[in-house]
Amino acid sequence: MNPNLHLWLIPLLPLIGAAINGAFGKRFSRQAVTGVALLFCGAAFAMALWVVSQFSSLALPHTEYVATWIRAGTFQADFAFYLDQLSLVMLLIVSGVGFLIHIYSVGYMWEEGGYYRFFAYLNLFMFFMLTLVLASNYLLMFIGWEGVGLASYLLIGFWFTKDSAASAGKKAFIVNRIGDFGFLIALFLLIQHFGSLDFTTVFQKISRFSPETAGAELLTAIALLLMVGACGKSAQIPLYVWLPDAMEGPTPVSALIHAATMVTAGVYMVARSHVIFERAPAALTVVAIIGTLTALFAATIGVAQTDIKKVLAYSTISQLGYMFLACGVAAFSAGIFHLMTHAFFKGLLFLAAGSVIHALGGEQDMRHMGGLRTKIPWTFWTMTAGTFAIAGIPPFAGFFSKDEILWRAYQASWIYWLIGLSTAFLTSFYMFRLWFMTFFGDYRGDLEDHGHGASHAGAPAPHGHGHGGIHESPKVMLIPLMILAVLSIVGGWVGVPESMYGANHFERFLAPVFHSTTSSAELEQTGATDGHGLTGEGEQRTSYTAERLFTGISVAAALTGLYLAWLLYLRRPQLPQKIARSLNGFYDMVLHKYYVDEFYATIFVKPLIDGSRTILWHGIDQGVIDATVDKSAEEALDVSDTVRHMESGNVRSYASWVAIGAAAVIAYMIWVASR
Amino acid sequence: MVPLSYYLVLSGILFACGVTGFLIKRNIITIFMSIELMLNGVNLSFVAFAAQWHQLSGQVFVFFVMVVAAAEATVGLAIIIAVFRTRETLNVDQVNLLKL
Amino acid sequence: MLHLILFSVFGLVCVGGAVNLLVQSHPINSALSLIVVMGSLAVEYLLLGAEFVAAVQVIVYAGAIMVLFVFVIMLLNAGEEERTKGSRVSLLIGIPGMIMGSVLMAWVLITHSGTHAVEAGALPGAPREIAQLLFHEFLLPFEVTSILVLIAIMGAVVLAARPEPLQPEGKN
Amino acid sequence: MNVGPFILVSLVKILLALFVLLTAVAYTVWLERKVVGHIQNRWGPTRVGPFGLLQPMADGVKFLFKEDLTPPHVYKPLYIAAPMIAVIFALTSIAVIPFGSWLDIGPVSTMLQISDVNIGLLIVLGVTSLGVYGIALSGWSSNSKYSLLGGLRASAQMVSYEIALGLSLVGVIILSGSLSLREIVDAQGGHFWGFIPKWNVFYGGQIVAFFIYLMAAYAETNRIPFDLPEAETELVAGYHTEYSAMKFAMFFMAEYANMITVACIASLLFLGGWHGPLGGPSWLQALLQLFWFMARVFVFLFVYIWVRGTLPRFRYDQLMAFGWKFLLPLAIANLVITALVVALRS
Repeated sequence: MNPNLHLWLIPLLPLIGAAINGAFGKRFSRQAVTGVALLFCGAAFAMALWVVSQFSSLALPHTEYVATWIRAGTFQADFAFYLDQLSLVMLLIVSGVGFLIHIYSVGYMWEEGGYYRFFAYLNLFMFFMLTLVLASNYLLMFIGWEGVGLASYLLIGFWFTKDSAASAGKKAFIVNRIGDFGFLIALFLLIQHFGSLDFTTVFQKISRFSPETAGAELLTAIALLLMVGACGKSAQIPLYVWLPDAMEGPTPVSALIHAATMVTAGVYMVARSHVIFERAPAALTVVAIIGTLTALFAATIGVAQTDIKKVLAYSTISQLGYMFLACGVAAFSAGIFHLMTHAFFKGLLFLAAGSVIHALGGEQDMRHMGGLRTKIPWTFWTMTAGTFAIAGIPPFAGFFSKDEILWRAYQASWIYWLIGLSTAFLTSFYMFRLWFMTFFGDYRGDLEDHGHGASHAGAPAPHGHGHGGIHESPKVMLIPLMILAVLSIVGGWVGVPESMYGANHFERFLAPVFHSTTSSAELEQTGATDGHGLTGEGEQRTSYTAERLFTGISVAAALTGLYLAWLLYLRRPQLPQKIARSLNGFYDMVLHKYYVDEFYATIFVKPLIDGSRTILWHGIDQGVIDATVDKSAEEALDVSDTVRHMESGNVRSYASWVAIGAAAVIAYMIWVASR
Repeated sequence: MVPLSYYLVLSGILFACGVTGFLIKRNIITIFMSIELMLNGVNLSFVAFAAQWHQLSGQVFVFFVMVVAAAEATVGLAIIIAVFRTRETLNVDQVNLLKL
Repeated sequence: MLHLILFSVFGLVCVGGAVNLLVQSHPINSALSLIVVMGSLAVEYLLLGAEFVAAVQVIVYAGAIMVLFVFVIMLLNAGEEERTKGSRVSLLIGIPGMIMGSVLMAWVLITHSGTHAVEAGALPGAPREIAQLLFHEFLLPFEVTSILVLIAIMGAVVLAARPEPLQPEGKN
Repeated sequence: MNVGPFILVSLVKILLALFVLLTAVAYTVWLERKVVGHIQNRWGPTRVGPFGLLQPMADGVKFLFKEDLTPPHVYKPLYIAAPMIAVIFALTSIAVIPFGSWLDIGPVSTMLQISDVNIGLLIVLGVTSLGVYGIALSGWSSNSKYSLLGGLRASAQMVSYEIALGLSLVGVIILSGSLSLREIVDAQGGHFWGFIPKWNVFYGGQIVAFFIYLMAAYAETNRIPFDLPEAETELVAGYHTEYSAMKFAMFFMAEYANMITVACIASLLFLGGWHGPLGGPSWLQALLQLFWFMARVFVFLFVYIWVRGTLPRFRYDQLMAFGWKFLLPLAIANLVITALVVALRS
C-alpha cells in the first residue's frame, strides 16, 4: 500500500499564502509580502521534489482521498488527488517554473503598486493550477480549470485602471467561458453515460469501448467537446484571440500563465483523457488539424508583429499548436515532452523579454530596440539560449521535442509534417528576427536622450524609476533567467530518440500512462531494444535513417530561417519594407492578424451587443419590466391624484363620506336581513 | 301607551339632525354640538330599548355614552381653543391645512 | 293616553330644538336649542321610567357639558358663522347619503317594528338597581371609562394650556 | 286617591310654597341689609315701617315702576331671556323640597312637599346646575366686557364648584342610602345615647362634608367670599351690569332664592331636616316641624350674611385653586372614608 504523501498540501500551501497576502498584505511591507509568497510557493515546490524522491517507491497510479465533496445518488465526486507520471511531470513544471517566476517577479514588480495583490493572485493561480494537475476527477479538475481562468483574468487586468488591460481581462474570461461551456457539457455527458467523473472509473469503463463498437460517436462527441474546452484554455483556433491581448498583463504573468503553465492545461487535459480520444479517431483528426492550422496560422502572424511580447504570444500559440498536433497524431508523450521544453524556453523568453522591457523602461516595440547585446549581456545570452531552443537548433531543448513531434506527424500524414516543417521555418525566422532586431544593429530607441520615463507603451509607467537609461536587471531577475536558460539547453536531453543513439527516457517514463497508445514505431523500438529477432533490423535502420533525414531537413529549415532573419533585419534592414510593399495585401492581412478580431467582432460580438441592447435592454428590460413597474406607479399616481380630492382636509367632506358609507352599510344589512 | 317605534323614530330624527348639522354647519363648536345631538339620539334609543326589554343595562350604557361624550367634549373644546389660538377662526372650511 | 300626549309634546320640542340647532346661525342659539333638546329628552327618559338617567342627563349634559360649550363660545366670542363654500362634497354626497340612510332606517322601523307598546314607568330605573348593575356586571367598563375621563382631563389641560408661561399673577 | 283633590291640593301647595318662598326672598334681603348694617355699625333700613320691615315692598314697587331700559348694543332675545332663566331655575328647585313630614287636615292627608320624587336631591342639583345659564347668558348677551367677564367667571366657577358640591353630598347619600330627601331626613331621626341628635353633621364624619358643602354653596350662589362674577371693585357689577329695573330684580330674586334653596338642602341633609325636641298633637307636630325647619334655614341664612359681612373677597386664581386643589381632593377623601366606614360596618 502506498504511503500517504499528503498531496493535498501541495495545492493548499499556495492558497494559504494567497489568503495571507490577500487579507493582510495591504499592511505588510514589501519584504513581508515577498517572504510569504515565496515561502509558500517554494514549500509547494519543495514538496513536489520530495514527492519525486518518493516516486520510485509508489505503485502507480496513486490516488489520495481527502474528503467527499458531492454525493448525489450514485454519483460521487471527491476531493481526491491523482498522481502518476503525467501529473508528476506537470507538477514539477508548474511548481518549479512557477517558483522561478515568483522569484523573478520580486524584481520585476518591486516598484509596482498593488505588490501584495500581485503575489496574492500569483499564489492563488498556483493553487488552482496545482489542483488542476493533481485532480483525480474531472470535476475537481474543472475547479482548477475555472480557477486558473479566474486568476488569469485577475492578473491580466492587474493594471485595471488601464482600459485596455481591463477589457483584455474580460475578453480572456469570456472567450474562456465558451471553451468551459464545451468542457462542462462533456462532463455532463460523462456523468450521464458513465455515472462518474473519476478518472480511473471513467477510463476503465471507456476502455471497454473500441472505435468499432457502438457508442463511438458518443465518445467522439465527448472528445470534441473536451477539445473545445482545450481550445479555449490553450488558445487554439478559433478561440485563440484572447491570448495576444492577455499580454496586457505584467510580463511575469505572461511568462507563467500565458506561456508556461495555464495555456498548456488544455494539452494536459487532452493527454489526460487520451483514453477517450484514442477511441474517437475523428476527434483525433480534428485535434491534429486544429493543431497544425493554429501552428502555421499563428506563426505567420508572428512574423509581422513588432511588439516583442506579441511575437512571443503568437509563437506560444503556434507552439501549442504543435502540442495539439502531437496529441492529434496520438503521440501524447511527445506533446507532453514539447510542453515541458516549451515551458522552459518560452518562460525563459518571456522573462528575458520582460528583462529587456525592464531595461528599456517599459519599451515593447522592437523597432525602438536594437544593439542591446552589449548593454544587457546577461539578458542577451539567456535570450539567445531561449531563441535557439525554440528555433529547434540542436542540441537545444526545443530541437528534440519539436523533431519528435514532426517525426510522429510524418508517420501520421506527410501533410502534417509539411505544415509543421514550414511552421518550424517560420518560427525560427521570426524568433531570430526578434533576436536580431533586439540585440543587434544599432540602438533605435530614444532612451538616452531624455533619461528614463520614456514612452511606456506596454507595461504602464511604473518602470520609470530611479536610474535612467538602459540598465541590466537586478540579480533576482537574472538568476531565474539563468536557471531557465540552462534548462532550455539541457531540458531536451531527457528525450533523445534512439535515432540519435539516445534512449528516449522521457517517453519510456510516460509510457505507463499512455501504454495503450504506444505507436508502432515505439513497439518496434522496444522490440528492438528487447532484441526481438533480426527480422526488424532492416526497416528499423531505414526508419532511423528516415528519421535522421527528417531531422536534418527540419534543422536546415531552422537554419534557413536564421539566415533569412540575419539577411533581412541585420544585413539589409530596408529590405523588409520592400517585401512588405511588394506583397502589400498579404502583409497587411498578416499585420492585422488576418482581421480575425474584426471578424469575430462583426460576426459574434456586435450582433450579440446589438441584440442585447435592442431586445434585452430596450425591449425586455425597459419595454416590459421597467414599463410595467413605471406604468403601475403612474397608475397608482393617477388614481391617488383623483382620490386625493377626497382628502380635502375639510371636515365636512370627510363627514359626508362617512355618511354615505353608513348608508351603504345600512343598505347592505337590510339586504342581508331581507334575504 | 307609546309604541317603541315612535321612540326609535324620534331618536332617528335626532340623529339625522345631528348628521345634517355636521354636514352643513361651518362652526366647529356647532359641529361638536351636532355630535352631542347624535349621541343623545342614540341614548334615547338605548333607553327605549331598555324599557322595551326590561333590561337596565341599556340605561347603564347611556351612562357610558355620557361619560364618553363628556370626555370627548372636554378634549374637543380644548382642541378648539388651541386651534382658535393659532388660526383665529372657528370656520372648519378655513381649517383644512395640516400645517400653517 | 297621557303618556302619548306627553311623549308627542316633548318629542316635538326635541325635534324643534334639533331643527333650530341647524337653522340658527349663531352658535349660542344652537347651544341653547341643544339644551332644550336635552331637557325634553330628560322628560322622555322620565316617561320611559329612567328617572336616574333623566337626572344625570340634566346634570351632566345640560348642567356640565353644555355649560362648557357656552363657556367656550363666550371665551372665543364666536360670532355668526359665515356662509363659506367649503365643500361641495358635503352637499353632493353627504346630504343624499344622510337622507338615504335615514330613509332606510325609517323604512325598517315602520315595517319591522312590532306594535307592542312601552308603558310609562315600565321599569323603575331606581338608582339602586342601576348601581347594582354598574358596580357589578359593568365594573370593568366603569373603571376603564374612569381612566378615559382622567386621560381626557389631562389632555384638555395640556391642549388648552398656553404655550408661553403664564404671567406671574396667573390672571388674564 | 282620586285626581281632583290631588290637583287641588297640589295647586294649593304650590301657591303656598311660592308665596312663602318669595316672601322669604324679600325678607332675606331685608335681613341681610339689617345684619350687614349692624355688622358695619350702621342701622340698615329703618324708614319704611317699623325697623324698615316694609322696605322689601318699597323695593318691589320701585323695581316695578322704574324705567326698564335696554341698552342698544345687547343681543336682545337672550338679554331678555337670561333673567327669566335665572329666576325660573332658582324657584323650580323648591318643588321637591319637603318642609315637614305629613299634614292631616280632616280627610285630606298630604305631605308637606309639593312632590316627592325619589331622586329629589338629583333634581335639585340638576336645576341649580341649570341656573348658571341665566348668569352666563346675561353676561354674554349684554355685550359689554364687564358683563362678559362676569359671565365667564360665573360659569367657570359654578361648574368647578358643582363637582365639590356633589361629591360632598355623596357621603350623606351613602349614609342614608337614598336620594329621596324625605328618606334622608327620616334617616336622621333619633339621638345618640339620648341627647345628641342623629344629624349627619355629627355623624360619620360628615362635618367635613358639611363645610365642603358650605364653601361650595357660597361659590354656587356667587356670594362673598366667592362673588367674583359681580365683584364691584373689578367688574362694575359683573353679569348684571347692563340690567335695570325688573330684570335686575329677577337676578336679585334668583340669587336669594338660590341661597334659600341651598339653606334648605343644607338643613335637610346635614342638620336633620325638621326633627326637633318638642312634641304634641299631630297638627302641632306638623307646625313644629315647619318651625324647626324654618329655624334651621334662618340660621343658615344668618351665617350666610354673617360671612358676607366678615370675609374679604378671593382673587380669581385663588378661587380656582381653592376649588380644585383643596375642596375637590378633600371631598374625594371624605367620600372614600365614608364609603369605607359604611362598607366595614355592614
